[in-house]
Amino acid sequence: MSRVLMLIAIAFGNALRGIRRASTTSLLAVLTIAVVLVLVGSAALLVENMSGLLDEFGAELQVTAYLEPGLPAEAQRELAERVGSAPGVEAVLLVDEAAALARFERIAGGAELLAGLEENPLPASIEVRLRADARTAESLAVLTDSLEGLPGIAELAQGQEWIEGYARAVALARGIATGIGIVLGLAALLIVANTIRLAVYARRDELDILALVGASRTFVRVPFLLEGTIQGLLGGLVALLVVWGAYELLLPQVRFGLELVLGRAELHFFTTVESVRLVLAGAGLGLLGSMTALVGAGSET
Amino acid sequence: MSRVLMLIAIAFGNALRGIRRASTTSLLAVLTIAVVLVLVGSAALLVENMSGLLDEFGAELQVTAYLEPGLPAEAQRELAERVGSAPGVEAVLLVDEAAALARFERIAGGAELLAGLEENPLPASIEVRLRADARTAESLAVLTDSLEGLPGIAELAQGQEWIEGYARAVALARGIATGIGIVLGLAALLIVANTIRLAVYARRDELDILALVGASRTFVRVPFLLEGTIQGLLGGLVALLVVWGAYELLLPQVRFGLELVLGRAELHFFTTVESVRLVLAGAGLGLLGSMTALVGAGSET
Amino acid sequence: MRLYHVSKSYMAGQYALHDVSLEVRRGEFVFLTGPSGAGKTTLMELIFAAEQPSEGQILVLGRNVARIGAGAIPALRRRVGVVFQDFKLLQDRTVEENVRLALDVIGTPRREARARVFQMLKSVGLQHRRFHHPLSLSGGEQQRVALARALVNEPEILLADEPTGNLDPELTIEIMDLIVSASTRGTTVIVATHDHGLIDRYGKRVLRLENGRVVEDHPAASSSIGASA
Amino acid sequence: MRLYHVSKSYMAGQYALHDVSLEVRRGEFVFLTGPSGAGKTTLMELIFAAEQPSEGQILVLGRNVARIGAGAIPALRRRVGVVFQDFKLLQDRTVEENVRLALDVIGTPRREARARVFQMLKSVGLQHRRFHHPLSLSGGEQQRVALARALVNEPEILLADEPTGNLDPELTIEIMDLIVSASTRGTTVIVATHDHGLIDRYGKRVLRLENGRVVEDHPAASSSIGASA
Ligand SMILES: Nc1ncnc2c1ncn2[C@@H]1O[C@H](COP(=O)(O)OP(=O)(O)OP(=O)(O)O)[C@@H](O)[C@H]1O
Ligand SMILES: Nc1ncnc2c1ncn2[C@@H]1O[C@H](COP(=O)(O)OP(=O)(O)OP(=O)(O)O)[C@@H](O)[C@H]1O
Ligand SMILES: [Mg+2]
Ligand SMILES: [Mg+2]
Repeated sequence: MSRVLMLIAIAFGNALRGIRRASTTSLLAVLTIAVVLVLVGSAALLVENMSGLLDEFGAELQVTAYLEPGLPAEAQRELAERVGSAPGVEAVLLVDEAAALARFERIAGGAELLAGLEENPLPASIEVRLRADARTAESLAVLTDSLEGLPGIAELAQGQEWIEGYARAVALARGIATGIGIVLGLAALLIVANTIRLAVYARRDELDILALVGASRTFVRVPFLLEGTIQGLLGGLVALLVVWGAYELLLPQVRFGLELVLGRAELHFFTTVESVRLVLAGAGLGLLGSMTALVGAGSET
Repeated sequence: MSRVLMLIAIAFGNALRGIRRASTTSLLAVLTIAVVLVLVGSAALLVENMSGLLDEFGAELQVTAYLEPGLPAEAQRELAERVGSAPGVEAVLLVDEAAALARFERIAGGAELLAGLEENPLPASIEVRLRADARTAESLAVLTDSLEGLPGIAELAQGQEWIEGYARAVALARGIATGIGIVLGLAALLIVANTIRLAVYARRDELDILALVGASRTFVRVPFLLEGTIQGLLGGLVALLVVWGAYELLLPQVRFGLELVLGRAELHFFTTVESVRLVLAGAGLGLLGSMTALVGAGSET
Repeated sequence: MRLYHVSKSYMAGQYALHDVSLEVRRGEFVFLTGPSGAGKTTLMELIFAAEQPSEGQILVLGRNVARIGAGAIPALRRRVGVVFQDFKLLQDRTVEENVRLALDVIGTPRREARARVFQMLKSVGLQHRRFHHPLSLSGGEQQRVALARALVNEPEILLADEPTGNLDPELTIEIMDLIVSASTRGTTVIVATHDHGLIDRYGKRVLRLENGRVVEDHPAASSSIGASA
Repeated sequence: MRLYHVSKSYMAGQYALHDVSLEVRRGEFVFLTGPSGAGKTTLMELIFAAEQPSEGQILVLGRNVARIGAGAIPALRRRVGVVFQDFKLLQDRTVEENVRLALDVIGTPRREARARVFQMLKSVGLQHRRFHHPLSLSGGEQQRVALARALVNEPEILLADEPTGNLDPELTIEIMDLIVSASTRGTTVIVATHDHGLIDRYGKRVLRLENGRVVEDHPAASSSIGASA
């Protein structure tokens, strides 16, 4: 039992010594993992904030229910409440005839158009904002079905095309993000595996000599695996710091640019959980990388 | 003289032998460079096609010049021709009063709004499409100045906000692309330099022994630099093939997705010049990488 | 230790060892000699399972090395100490750590290991060098570190390939005495050497190889009988 | 070749060489001997500009090696052949390519180089091994390849560190004869060795080092006078 503990202690000692001594190879491996994870991290941050913006954008999509003319204000409010409790609805806004007129007059040329009319021709309406998960063609169909039956509603301006376009844009963005994720992930794994493999290759003597003095495969390999994991962890930490630094540095400019173009810019950094995940991804890459490196080295030993 | 030629021949021989013999390290280096360039290449392709789409989108931006009421058709046409020759103008479209009415009636609810009116209240207009290079706030100002002086034009709906928004979007996209380019380029250089450095490190004996038999720095270094360049070239070629393969494979889906969302999808692969540039970028990375690798190795020799 | 009709050929038609049969008893001391390229190192590599024989069977410590599985090799090697012709020291570890390797692989507690390593280094005269790295040692010093590593875990078999090739005559005697004393404590010893003075001095059994064949098997002056190792 | 009060210290207070002054004439043959760690290899490394002396001046082939610029070292080394104690062969090149290295660095045309390498390998008895890699050679064979590389470009100085440590007595004589014949053709030779039989046999000048100091400088039996190398 104490032999086993001793062997574990020796393995850890060897791993740490490996990192300290083979400083050139270790440093290069850590640096490469860090660079790779900076790419992965930036891409993740970009995609996440993009999808955040997409969400906000989607919040503007709405269904407008035009009400029958002459409906009393009381009935309009009741109707609005009922609509508010329909499936997929996030919020409703009641726009009565006067408000609709005021709005129309604010549109360029609108006032002139209506100048000749004695009576307000604009109907009251209820604007329905959809929940994020309900911004799909299917949910919309369910909603409109349930609204169409309500008395007092004259017509639904569904924005069907808009919603479908939006849903497709979201799907496309998600597809692109997934594609980038897969490509970057594979690239990261390949690069890290290659790097650790080269680092192990530079120390192939060590593998040989350990085998010659009767070290078991486990004794030889575990320190290298630990070393790779620790390198990955360090690389992940460095990457997190770099991405965070870049984020803090670039935030003002990017926010300014986005506000100009989109009118708003709710940007945010990784949450703690996401940050930890990035660092752990580094450790995982390091472990996987050193595993593949040793698979190759096995044939030579 | 023949000594020098001999030395050059030997350097080339050594470089090629280096690649053949140190097959493990070479293969890993080529692979890593290829992976890095696949990332760079994909990003470049994405950015290029994106900016193509942005261009097409920009083609829709236009300035509308409302004409004074009662202008005879003949005068309207003449005016349209004069506007067409103004600076920055790509094309003009004359929309007379009848066409404007027809358009308005097609908008939901438009027909009802106008139902009570006896006379068509809508003015004729000239829609001006801008050349790609004139879609900036400055060019627009020049254009509007020259248009405002023309007799017969009542008002300019400049689309100033739109144009500015578009110009900012283009600038933002270009900024993001540049940012991605810089980050990816630096990452590529770092990763490739690290990889080649590790590959050189794995063969540090060779550097030492060559120095011991009286090889000059040049004799030792040139083969390594050539080797790095050739590895980079090979990596670039592999990357080009992979990106091309992925492009051909994914083209149908992506085109379908884009057509759904944007209504059109003019996608294209790299031109020959751009392809060559990608491969040369690989060679350059390889050369730079091995140069930095040897700078580090120099201290040990 | 027994070899039955062992041959080793690295290239078709060329034998590094050819039909070698021999027996070495437990605790026996054997000098292996012969010209350069005769097959001395190859013979040791076969015993050590660093190479597989092309033909024949090899029995070492009760195991048939010719058919040993990769998983069983480490256990065998821990019972065999080896001094390689090119030392095979780890350049990025100190002398102490290099010697301790042989104890680390069997999980010896750190404190005990350090004490034993110190004693071992003392007996090869290098205790003052224990925190240095092999690269900063002279040829003869490296050779002694290699021997220390081979002996520190009191192996049942010691294979020493030219263990005094880089040592001066006085040190050679010291080191050989160390090896002989290990053998009197029961370790089976095979020493490859070109030094005829050494062979004459100790009067042990001498195996002479030439072109991969045993051409001479001269018994020890005072033969000690034991079981086959 | 002249050394003036040369000292080399790797660690403060400890001298690998201490106040060594000596002169070796052009074409002279010197045996360097002394116990393990005496400083023999260190002395050669200083002459070869692989290490810088801590104190003193070293004149080799008309150059002060103690103050030589990094750019001038390759030119010096091309005129000096060295056999290292650990051979320093490139594992990923064949025997022929290893030996040819010494000719490649001076830009010898390939055809001429191959012919000279073949002759050289023949004289150390390894022409049949020229397309093999060092790892597949025995210790003694590798040692001879290292010597072949050191001699192939007919250097003005040959530094051989234990060049026969892995050779059997017959081969040792053959190889030493080869070195001696290079010296009679004008090459200045320094051979470090522990083999007293060898020293006695050739009756050349003997320098004995102990703890970094020259404790004996025994002139050759038949002294040949020449200019300082
Ligand atoms: N890996 C190998 N591949 C091919 N040939 C080999 C290999 N190892 C050894 N040989 C050859 O087998 C023969 C015996 O080699 P070995 O190393 O056993 O000789 P040795 O008796 O130890 O010689 P030395 O005294 O010079 O060390 C030699 O001719 C050698 O070249
Ligand atoms: N790079 C170094 N760093 C520290 N000490 C060193 C270094 N190289 C040599 N020494 C020490 O200097 C002393 C002389 O070493 P050197 O290699 O010259 O001995 P040597 O006479 O060649 O011995 P041997 O016959 O064993 O090869 C030794 O004690 C050695 O440990
Ligand atoms: Mg041998
Ligand atoms: Mg020495």
